[in-house]
Amino acid sequence: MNNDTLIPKIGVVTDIRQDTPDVKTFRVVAPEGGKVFEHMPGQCAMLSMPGVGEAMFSITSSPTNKEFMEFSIKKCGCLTEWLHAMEVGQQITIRGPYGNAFPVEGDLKGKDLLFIAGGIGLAPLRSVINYVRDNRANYGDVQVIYGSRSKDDLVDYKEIIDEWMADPNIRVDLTIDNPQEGWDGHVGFVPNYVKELAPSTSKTVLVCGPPIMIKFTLAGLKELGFTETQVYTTMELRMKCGVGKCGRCNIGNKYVCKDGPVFRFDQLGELPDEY
Amino acid sequence: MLKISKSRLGELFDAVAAKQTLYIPTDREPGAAEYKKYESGMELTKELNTVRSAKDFFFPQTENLADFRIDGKNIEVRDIREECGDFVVFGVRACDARSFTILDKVFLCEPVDSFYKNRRDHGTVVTMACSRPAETCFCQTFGIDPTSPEGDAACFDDGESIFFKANTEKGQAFIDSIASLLEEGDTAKLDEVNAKTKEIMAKLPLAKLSTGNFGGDKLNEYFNSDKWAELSEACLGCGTCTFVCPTCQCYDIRDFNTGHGIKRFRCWDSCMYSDFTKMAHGNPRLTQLERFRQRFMHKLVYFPANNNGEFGCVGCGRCLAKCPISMNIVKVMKALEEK
Amino acid sequence: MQVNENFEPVIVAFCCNWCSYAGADLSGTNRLNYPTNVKIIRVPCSCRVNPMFILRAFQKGADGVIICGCHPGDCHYTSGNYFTRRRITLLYSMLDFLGIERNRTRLEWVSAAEGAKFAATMEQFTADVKALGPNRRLEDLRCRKQ
Amino acid sequence: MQEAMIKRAKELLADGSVDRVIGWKRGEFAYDITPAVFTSAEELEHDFVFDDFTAANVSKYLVKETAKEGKILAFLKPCDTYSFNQLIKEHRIDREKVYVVGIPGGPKLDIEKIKAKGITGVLSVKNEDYTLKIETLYGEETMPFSEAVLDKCASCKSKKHVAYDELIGEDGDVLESNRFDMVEKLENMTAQERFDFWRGQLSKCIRCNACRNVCPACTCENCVFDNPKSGIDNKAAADSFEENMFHIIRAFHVAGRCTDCGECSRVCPQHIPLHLLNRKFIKDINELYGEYQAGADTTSRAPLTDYTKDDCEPSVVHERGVE
Repeated sequence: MNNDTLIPKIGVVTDIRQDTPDVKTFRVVAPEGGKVFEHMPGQCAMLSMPGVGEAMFSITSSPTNKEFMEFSIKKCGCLTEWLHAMEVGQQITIRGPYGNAFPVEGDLKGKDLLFIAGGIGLAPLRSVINYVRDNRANYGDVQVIYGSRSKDDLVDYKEIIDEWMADPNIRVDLTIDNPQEGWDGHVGFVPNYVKELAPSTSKTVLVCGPPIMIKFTLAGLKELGFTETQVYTTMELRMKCGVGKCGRCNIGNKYVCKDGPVFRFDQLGELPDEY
Repeated sequence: MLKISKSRLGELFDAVAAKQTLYIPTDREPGAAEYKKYESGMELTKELNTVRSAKDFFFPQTENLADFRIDGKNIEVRDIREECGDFVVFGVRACDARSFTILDKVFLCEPVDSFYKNRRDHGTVVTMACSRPAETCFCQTFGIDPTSPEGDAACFDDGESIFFKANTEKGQAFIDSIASLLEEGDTAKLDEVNAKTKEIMAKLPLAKLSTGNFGGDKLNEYFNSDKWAELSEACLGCGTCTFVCPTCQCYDIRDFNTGHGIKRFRCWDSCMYSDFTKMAHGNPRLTQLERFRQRFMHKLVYFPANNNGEFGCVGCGRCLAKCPISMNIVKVMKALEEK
Repeated sequence: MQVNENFEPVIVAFCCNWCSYAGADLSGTNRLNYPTNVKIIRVPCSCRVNPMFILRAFQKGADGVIICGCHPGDCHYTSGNYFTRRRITLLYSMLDFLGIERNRTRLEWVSAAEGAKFAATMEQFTADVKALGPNRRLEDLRCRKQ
Repeated sequence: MQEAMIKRAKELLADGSVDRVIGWKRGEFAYDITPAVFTSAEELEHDFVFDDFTAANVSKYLVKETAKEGKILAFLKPCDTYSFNQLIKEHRIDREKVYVVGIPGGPKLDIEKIKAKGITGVLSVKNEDYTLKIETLYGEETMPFSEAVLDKCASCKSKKHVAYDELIGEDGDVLESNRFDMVEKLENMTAQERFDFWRGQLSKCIRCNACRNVCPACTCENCVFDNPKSGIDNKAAADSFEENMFHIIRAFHVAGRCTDCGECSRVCPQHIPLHLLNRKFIKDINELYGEYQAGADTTSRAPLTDYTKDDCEPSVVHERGVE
């Protein structure tokens, strides 16, 4: 019988990084080494610990990384608590890749890109940002606006400082919600910061973060003159199968696991407001 | 057409069961029929249809997807799939036969569900034309002709004999396998029976029900309808409609710790349940209104939107008969159509 | 009934922390023998035993379940075991109603001073369950040891 | 009766005594009646129905309804008033927000029993002197009223309203019922026979949760069977054990609180006689701890939250009936 996507493969956790007080990044490789499967930026995978639970997570590493996959996971439920408690060397099960991806080889090619992320919302965008950095010639101007509750809550802070900020080919603007000792950067919510920075409306925007942040960011972008067809986001709903069959992650007739998770705002606008 | 006298039906069943597993609808108790594995002497029910639909044969209520063994930090995944044995489901009604086409659209589209396909490949569906439709029947609303059911092979009952017609190669193979029991028969009486059934069909209380006002293009119109509050008001949030429905296909995946390993199960789930879309950080369908709306929008709008206008209902009438509070797709359609 | 001499039942004993568990301890310090089939689960009070615990024990492979608590009137929490008595009586009666063998379930009052009674009770209960054979009516086939 | 009820409801709506009315709404056929809330005279006039098929117990809806603003008029049959009282006792209903009009009880009809007689294509059902005249697509059929009565009505325990603000019609009495007959019959079987009986019944269960969701005693915000942390929240039984567990625990959780309204068996799509499990508990409670009727009052202590120092020991199970 052919492989069935519902029967998972084994992944070994080879590194665990504590990014923020409640976010850890897990590095996963196949038992024989290398990646368990290939993916495109924005796609997701089902991670599971049998007996504990199974859930969908976006793959935060770039496909250009040929050695491993990474997942940045916030502790918020049964499975994520278990994952946060595990040690390096632990095996988990993994299946995927699921969903569409950001159109990095399609509509985004040659465009000026603006990434806007809030908190753990950086996880799916990090994959795209690193993909773009590795294929820098294919894209125009690249700007990242990233904000979090505090300095400690900025996911992948080390990579942002050491690599992205050091990269002359992209611009990174960071902000935190409240003033904090040791922080001399911008203070304020992401949507307001976006308005302050007033990026050029020629850019294509990729936004991800808490629903409330997305809502206000979109409103802000519209005020600046952006249209819905310029803005992409990525969604998350409860999923069981990952292939559009178990029937729960739909928004209208679109399944987030299969038709998403990446949607353009004009596409989302045609769907009912149930997410 | 080839036929067999009804008095010899038992012989036919015995012959089929000698070669492969045969399931027939039989009476469990007065007024309640269910599919059972045929054993010699078992009689075909006189009920119009079974309480549970025939989807169980291809999409069972629970099934084991995989087993896991955990040893320290290591996990072993055991693929426990086995090639399914050949089987025949006899006496499926036209509505249920159509439901397989609908389930196929879900499970056989990429990526193919190998669990479903395995059973589908090995199962032969032998349908039975209806001659006594009930008041709850509305299969004609979905373009189904109960006097000429789909399925691999179709059977027709003229009161004295059962006639056989093949619709697919598998169906032809089934008829060939029992050919020695069949004889050529005259269908004049059968044509009369069918004509009479069609007369009844035209007189059914739900004969006028139409899907004309539904389909993929009605998404926002109906999603935002103010009828949902009233329609869902009495809904108990149970799964009766879902579980008796031949086309409901939502499922859940659960793990069970046996003490010496983990078994991963797939089981039916219902969008009517409060935890259907519950996540660690919230639930997009918080009240019964949203859950209720999802079920009917799925059948009447979302499914046709994704499947060239085909609806996710076959008009079998099970939910009409079984809903504890008698709320059902017919009432929903009629209410939504009222302007 | 045919008794399979090789069958060793799994007995789950829920023992209240204050009396029965101490009773079990005492039977140990007095070097009294009781069958190794008995797996003790300590609970703060016999009334902590949710009916679900009993069913789950059977599900996961127990052949008999016994609850031990302080004698009525001696409950560390004044009245816990009075509630236990009603609850467990009704539950056992229901299990009986569903056709589950009566001798698979028991409730005994064992005080901290009754080490001998604890050992004798376990001896007797294990023998009774052994006579019944493996639990088949209230087992979960998935949990059966292959 | 229906006319009198509509008239009274309209009066109470008109004079502002109540804002809403909960009752039953007409369906597509003669028998498919849905509990519904009415807010206007027109709606009542058009859709309100009270006939031989209005069996649904609407008291549980009052949990949701009394959480809303305003007062609601509830038409309660005698058996429904027991559930109502029990919910009051458990502080699930705000009594101040309900105006209860007691209405006569059954016996009500069970369409499934009519269909089990082989009568299909039912278009209308008329009761003429306790003979049912059933018009069908295939001609007219008749059957005795008594043979189509719901099980719960056939063993009615009481025609007395235990809670009401006003009555339409006469109040009745608590009845001598035969409701424990079947329980007794089962008790007198051997353990093997009982096991086979229940395995046969419970194996029909499809875990649709209709019994739980309709039950006026099952009002937990989050049921243990829906709680992932309980470890038993399986949606469908993968093993017969889970069927047993679900029904034992459900019956146990309502023991001493179940008023024997019979809704669980009425709504079961698979006709499992679930009420027998509840009645077994009721019978045991009556025999072992003294007669107790849940919902008969709003103040007494429930048998499982009470005890006496000389209660019987569980060994009583061994001393009764047949092993």
